[in-house]
Amino acid sequence: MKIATRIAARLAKAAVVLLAILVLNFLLIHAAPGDPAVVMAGEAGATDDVFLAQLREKFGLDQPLYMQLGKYVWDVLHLDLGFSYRQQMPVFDLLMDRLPATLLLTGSAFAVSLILGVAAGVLAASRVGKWSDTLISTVALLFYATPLFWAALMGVLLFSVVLGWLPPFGYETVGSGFTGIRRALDIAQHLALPALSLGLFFMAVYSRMTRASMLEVAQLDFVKTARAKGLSRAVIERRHILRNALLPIVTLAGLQAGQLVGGAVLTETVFAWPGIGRLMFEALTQRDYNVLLGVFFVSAAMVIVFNLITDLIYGIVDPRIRAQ
Amino acid sequence: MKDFWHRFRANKGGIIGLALLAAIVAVALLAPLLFPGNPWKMVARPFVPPFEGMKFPLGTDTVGRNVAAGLAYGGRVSLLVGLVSTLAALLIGIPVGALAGYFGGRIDDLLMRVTEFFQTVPSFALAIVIVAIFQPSVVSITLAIGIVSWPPVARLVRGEVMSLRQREYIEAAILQGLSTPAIILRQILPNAVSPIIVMASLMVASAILLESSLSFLGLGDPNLMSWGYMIGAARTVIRQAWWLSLFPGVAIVLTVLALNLIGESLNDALNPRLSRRRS
Amino acid sequence: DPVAGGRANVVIQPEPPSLMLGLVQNAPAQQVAGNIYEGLLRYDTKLNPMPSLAKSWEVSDDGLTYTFHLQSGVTWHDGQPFSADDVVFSADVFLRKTHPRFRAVLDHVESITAPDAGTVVFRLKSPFGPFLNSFEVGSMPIVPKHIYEGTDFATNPANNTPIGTGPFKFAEWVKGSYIKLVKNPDYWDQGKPYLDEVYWHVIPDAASRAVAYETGQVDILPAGSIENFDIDRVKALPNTCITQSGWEFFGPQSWVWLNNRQGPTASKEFRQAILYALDREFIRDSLFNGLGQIPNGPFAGSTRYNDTDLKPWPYDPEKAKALVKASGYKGEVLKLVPMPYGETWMRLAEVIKQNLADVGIKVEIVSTDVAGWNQHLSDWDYDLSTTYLYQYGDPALGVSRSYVSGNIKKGSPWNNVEGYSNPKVDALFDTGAGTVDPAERKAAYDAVQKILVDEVPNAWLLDMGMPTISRCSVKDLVTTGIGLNDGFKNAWIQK
Amino acid sequence: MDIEPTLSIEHLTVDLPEGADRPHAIRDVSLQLWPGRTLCIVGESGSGKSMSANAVMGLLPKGVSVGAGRILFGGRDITHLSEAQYQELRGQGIAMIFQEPMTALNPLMRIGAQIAEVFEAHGRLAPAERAARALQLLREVGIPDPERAQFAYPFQLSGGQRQRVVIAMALALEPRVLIADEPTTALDVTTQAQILRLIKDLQTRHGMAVMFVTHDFGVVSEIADDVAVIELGELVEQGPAEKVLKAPDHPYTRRLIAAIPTVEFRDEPAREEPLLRVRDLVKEFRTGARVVKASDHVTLDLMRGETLGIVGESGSGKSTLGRAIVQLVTPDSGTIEMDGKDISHLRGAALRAHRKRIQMIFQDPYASLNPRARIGRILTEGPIAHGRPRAEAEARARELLSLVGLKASAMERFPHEFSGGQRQRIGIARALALEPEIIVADEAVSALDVSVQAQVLDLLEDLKQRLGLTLLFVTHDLRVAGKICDRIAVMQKGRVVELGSVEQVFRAPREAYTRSLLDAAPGLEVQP
Ligand SMILES: Nc1ncnc2c1ncn2[C@@H]1O[C@H](COP(=O)(O)OP(=O)(O)OP(=O)(O)O)[C@@H](O)[C@H]1O
Ligand SMILES: Nc1ncnc2c1ncn2[C@@H]1O[C@H](COP(=O)(O)OP(=O)(O)OP(=O)(O)O)[C@@H](O)[C@H]1O
Ligand SMILES: [Mg+2]
Ligand SMILES: [Mg+2]
Repeated sequence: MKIATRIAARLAKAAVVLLAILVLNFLLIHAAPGDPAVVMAGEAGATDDVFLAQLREKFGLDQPLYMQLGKYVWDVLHLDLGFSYRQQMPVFDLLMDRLPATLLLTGSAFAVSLILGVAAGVLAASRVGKWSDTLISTVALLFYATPLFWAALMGVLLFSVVLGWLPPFGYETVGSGFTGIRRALDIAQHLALPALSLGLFFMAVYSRMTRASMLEVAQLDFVKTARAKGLSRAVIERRHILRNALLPIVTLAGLQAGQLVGGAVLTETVFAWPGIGRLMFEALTQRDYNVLLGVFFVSAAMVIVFNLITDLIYGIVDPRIRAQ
Repeated sequence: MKDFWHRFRANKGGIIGLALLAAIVAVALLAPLLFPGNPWKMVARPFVPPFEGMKFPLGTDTVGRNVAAGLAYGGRVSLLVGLVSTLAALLIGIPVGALAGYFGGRIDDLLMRVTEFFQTVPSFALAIVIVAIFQPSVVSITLAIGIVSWPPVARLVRGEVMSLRQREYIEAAILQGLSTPAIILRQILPNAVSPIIVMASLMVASAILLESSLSFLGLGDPNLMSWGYMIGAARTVIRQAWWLSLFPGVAIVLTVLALNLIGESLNDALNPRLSRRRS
Repeated sequence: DPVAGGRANVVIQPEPPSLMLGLVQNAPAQQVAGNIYEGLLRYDTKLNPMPSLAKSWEVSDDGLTYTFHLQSGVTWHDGQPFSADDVVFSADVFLRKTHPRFRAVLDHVESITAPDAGTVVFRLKSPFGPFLNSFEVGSMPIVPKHIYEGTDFATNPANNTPIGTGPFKFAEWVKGSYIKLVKNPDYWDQGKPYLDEVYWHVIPDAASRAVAYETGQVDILPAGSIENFDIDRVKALPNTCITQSGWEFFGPQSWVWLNNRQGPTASKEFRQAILYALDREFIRDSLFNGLGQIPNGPFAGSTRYNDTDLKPWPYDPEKAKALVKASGYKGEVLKLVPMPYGETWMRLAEVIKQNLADVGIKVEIVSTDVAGWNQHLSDWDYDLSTTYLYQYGDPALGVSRSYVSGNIKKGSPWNNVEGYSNPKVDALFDTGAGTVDPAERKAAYDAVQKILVDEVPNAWLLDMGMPTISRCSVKDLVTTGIGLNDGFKNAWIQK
Repeated sequence: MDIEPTLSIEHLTVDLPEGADRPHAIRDVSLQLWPGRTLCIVGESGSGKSMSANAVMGLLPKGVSVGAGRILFGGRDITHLSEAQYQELRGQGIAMIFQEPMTALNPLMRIGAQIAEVFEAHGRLAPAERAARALQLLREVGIPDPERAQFAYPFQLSGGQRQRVVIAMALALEPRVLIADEPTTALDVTTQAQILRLIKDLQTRHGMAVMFVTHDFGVVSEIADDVAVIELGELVEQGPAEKVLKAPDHPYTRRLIAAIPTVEFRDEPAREEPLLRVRDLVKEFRTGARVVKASDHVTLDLMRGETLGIVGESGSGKSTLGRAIVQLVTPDSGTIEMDGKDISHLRGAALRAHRKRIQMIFQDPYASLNPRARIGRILTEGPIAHGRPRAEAEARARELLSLVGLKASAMERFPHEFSGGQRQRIGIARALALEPEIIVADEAVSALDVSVQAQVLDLLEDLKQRLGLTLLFVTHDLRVAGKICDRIAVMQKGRVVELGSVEQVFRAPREAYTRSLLDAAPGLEVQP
């Protein structure tokens, strides 16, 4: 009961933020120089006034800005994200087309980075000061300092071009006609490089954070209590230190899971991944306002959803939060 | 101070980072002396491989520009953008965080909503949009990076201020009749400076990464040579001329690495939990 | 001999917004949809008209009446019969509303009629020299009347499943990924096409496109789909053929826009200085991989009436410096707004900047995306810019638009953006367009070229070489002057 | 005695890492723990009490190690055991309780499980029995409603209850030695008394040897059989409690015992007009759904020139009252009048101007001085904010420093360059800098060692006389209150339940609550 009201309150707050995002983004994006009608006219290879006027009318650009904004907000409130004239389809459908690819990419990058990162961090923390700690910490630091796009490029160079192990880009082998498990495997192959290069950075983040958090928790009083009980190191590490050390990681993971959705622009561009990050970048260069706004809207909504999920998980992990 | 330096020195990584950064800064500052003229000048035939002669130790690029010169000048841009955008982020984040943390209540609520707003919009995407809107230039890039990176500062400062505000010496200052601005500026903020410095050093690193990502996407300042630009431009010739993407990439990694090492050492040296022990 | 069967994998870049060619005519849309829709004519590499939906045609002696006889047995992809009514509807109703370039042609047209189901007659108001060049599929795609009549063209749901008469039918479009066309079994040209299906792969990154070819994922790289730097390496791969043919009709020419209205570029000496200062050979060789010709004037080499006797402008920085001085240039910083069409064009801007710096001209590059660039040009907010434009084989279609004063209008990056205005030039272009007599036309255009080359309204860079790269086993890919835009009609794959 | 000691520390030296304030935490210390007896280790902060305890447990912090000597337990030297051997020993041979009950338990584990874990660690009992035994232990240490409590998380228990859980864990395997490092310092007097009783009780029942670390002589007198006194790592005196407390040999011990505050009854000063009147003061705190009445219609008068003590258990609202008077908290209702003027509704500049009339001395000498400000600035910025010229303020600051017994050169130094007692003097000087009429001292000496505490109390008394100050003295320590106050107000749950002269409150408490406080205060002796 109480949880339900809390979620409702959070959602209400989130809705306000979302609405603010909508309005501000709308104004921001419309502040961009470049008239979408001119862009489309430009692409057509020729223009005249009639054509521009037609396009403007089609986009609703002949209306004053506040009218456009009002209409947009009104439509969004009715779950209508508008129409992409550039792509000739409703924005909502477009996003739903692209979202699965993004979720697959970022989801697997997220899972891989979280699992490997935390594992590496735990290993490093339990060997603190030894060579394996130094190795893990150094590698993590290196990953941390490496620009994502550069890692992606080098990955393609090595694994696709030189070694030929993995496909360099794309979501699946086009026109292969694969179905079922064969198709899943094919997609997995395509997924490997982008997910890995996207995950590297976060893996580094998680391992560093896990290590630091573990070491910090190890200083806490209750760990001393646990040692005074005569518990073995392994049990102390697993049962007492790790569980407590995971709390800040849950927060971070939640924050990042949300950001990942909108944050894969670079990876999607390098790997020709048909997700919404790339869609966003294309929409920006084409001044496809509705799509751009839609992407922002969806990714912001994702952030909010993930924050909510984080809160819930946090509540499960930490009884203190649950009781509040 | 001596104490601080002592603790800082205790961390080998910090010293390595400092030396590395000093070297990078030196090269960047001395670029006009090392490579007179400008880095855009086409000085030789395109695609001279590296290590072939003393003249172009790191080779030349697609149109015959000296890669070494590009690296040196690129360092200036990266460091400058990193530094200034971090300052911009601090300039936004510190006041917001300080006000929210000190006054709490409704002001806190409002400011945190705004912060939340900026954290809810995917930051890289927002940076792209901002740069595209204002057209790519150092100013817009720096601004964009500043705008998307202040929320963590605000949150950090808010937390620090909130906890410092409860400290007895702040209450003492209130009782002494000091004005609110004086308390925030002279009592609270100086004591929040350590974590801010640590965060700032790491922010410079991520700003450099962000700048390079933007440049890579073609959203760099076209009049300034930068590492991200070099990689972005080299990407299409990665097969013919591996060195064109490798060297600037390594430069970024080293700079970011150095800053991170320094940041970590600073953290060790400035962290009050480690530096002041009370039993 | 051609054998039937097989599949072509082609790169498409960027992803077209729509395949309804009547609504969208940008280059990628033409490349894909040119195989779905058809025009009345095609053009060979010498720009001579060839039959397409029209099997034959006559022009009256006064040059005012054009009569087209249509192929028989043509059906739309949905099985409906094709007739002259479709042509009249397309030209007179649909394209008039949607196709700005064709609308300009329609200005010369008095009436379009279909005396019978197999004949269409165009009557002109006055003679229009290049009229016969206006019937290619991108310039005048024929769309199905039975689907569009009486509807709102832009929102007609059929736009998502385009229906044409062409050799291939639309099958599937996974946005962001690929477009699939399949063989039209009922194609009017018996036995064609040979291929079973054509996949157009959307790969947004140029380097990835090159890799796609290398790893065998695609077989055909249309011009512009990989970076010029990659051409040499890709070209050298086994079983790889390259051709520069197939672009004669478009004849793209690249130049530097010079804002004639204001600033230093308003001075003729200064503009001439720029043309002397640009090292165009270096630009061609290092940026465009040695492809293309350096033009001597505003007419591309493949465009009719190109004056081959014009004196070339050499690279001469010293002369440029002198002219800069003579122009009274005081060190103003010029704003260069480069065309953001990929790395080559960015490099080009950097080289231009450096070339000009070498003769003492200060340039600042303003970086924008496509939209911003369009805006800058449409608003005349620039000093220098780069571009390339198609010439459609005829000066009246593709050249005059950039130089006649009647075309100085804000709002388009494709007209007389530089703001050059010379009544003599206007008159000569009018003369050239308003007659069908080749000799008369040549005289007018020769005179125009003399004037323009002296006044340098724009700094012509390059008649662009447009290489199409493909596996050698793909035969007869480029057979006409519009190349890939209707390329798969004849193409076949050697087993 | 011919029985063997359970545990014997022989010539133990514990080395500190380089850069510490001294080379050894303890040096050449020898102690014996006997079955059924409690050895109290006393000494001032930093003297090495905890290190001795930790050394026995093998839980010395990083960088700190046993330099010399032996610790004999069950006949073998345990100073050089491997980690695995120590694990074996901890919990079943020797168990330990720590000072901070609030943080000594894993916040994410149910307490029943945390107790059962001890059996698991040593492979005792079948898994099913462990929970049952844990429940039994909870019952034994007196946790209310143990059936429910075993599934509680630590945050759901009070400090005293948590300490009981820790004790239950320590006793789970009936160890032969129990080490308690200040186990009650963080607790209320009443809770402390319960815990002390519990430990004593369990000790007799199980016949353990107990090593009890404390700095509080009251606690020592309550539970010690034997006492060892440590000064700066050196054992200066040890022996039976009677002997050490009543007839100490070593001057350090004597000094420590002399510094214990003793209750002094003084004549109530002639009643004057009250300087400050608190009327019906109400302050509620809301955290989530919980509402705490920190101040519940408090009414009292503060007479000019008197010292009024506020005593009561933790959370009874003492600080809230003090802070409301200095206007660090805004009351929900009620008034505070000074010289007949309501001051509780002053805001902005008027409030800032008023502030100089009432000042405060804070509890924590470390936390109440801005670590980045020189003493000079700390002492002058208040007066300067009130419009004094800088030079004058600085001259005054130097006077104040000498008044509180510090050299004028202190002006140039930073707080961390002073000891705790010195810092508290600086805090007092700061409070005096604005020449206030009233000073509120909130636990002003609670964080100090007894000897320092005595000095600071003397100083306060002296200043009060010389400057004619009025003092509101908030403390939880009845002995301190008894030593310095004229009158005492006893608070419970936000209300003042008793208010009277020290003599009346101590000798003839009217309220049962006051009596229970007096009874629980360890070592409080009131001459009847
Ligand atoms: N981890 C550590 N590293 C270095 N020195 C330490 C460490 N812990 C304590 N010390 C030092 O060891 C000495 C003895 O400390 P210990 O904790 O035993 O004091 P204590 O008597 O328990 O004091 P308190 O009453 O304040 O708890 C002190 O000088 C202290 O500064
Ligand atoms: N800022 C606050 N927010 C919420 N609750 C508070 C706040 N300050 C005090 N309380 C609550 O008010 C009650 C009285 O607190 P107060 O600090 O006055 O007690 P105290 O008698 O000084 O206790 P102690 O001896 O522990 O210092 C406590 O229950 C406390 O938890
Ligand atoms: Mg201790
Ligand atoms: Mg208190």
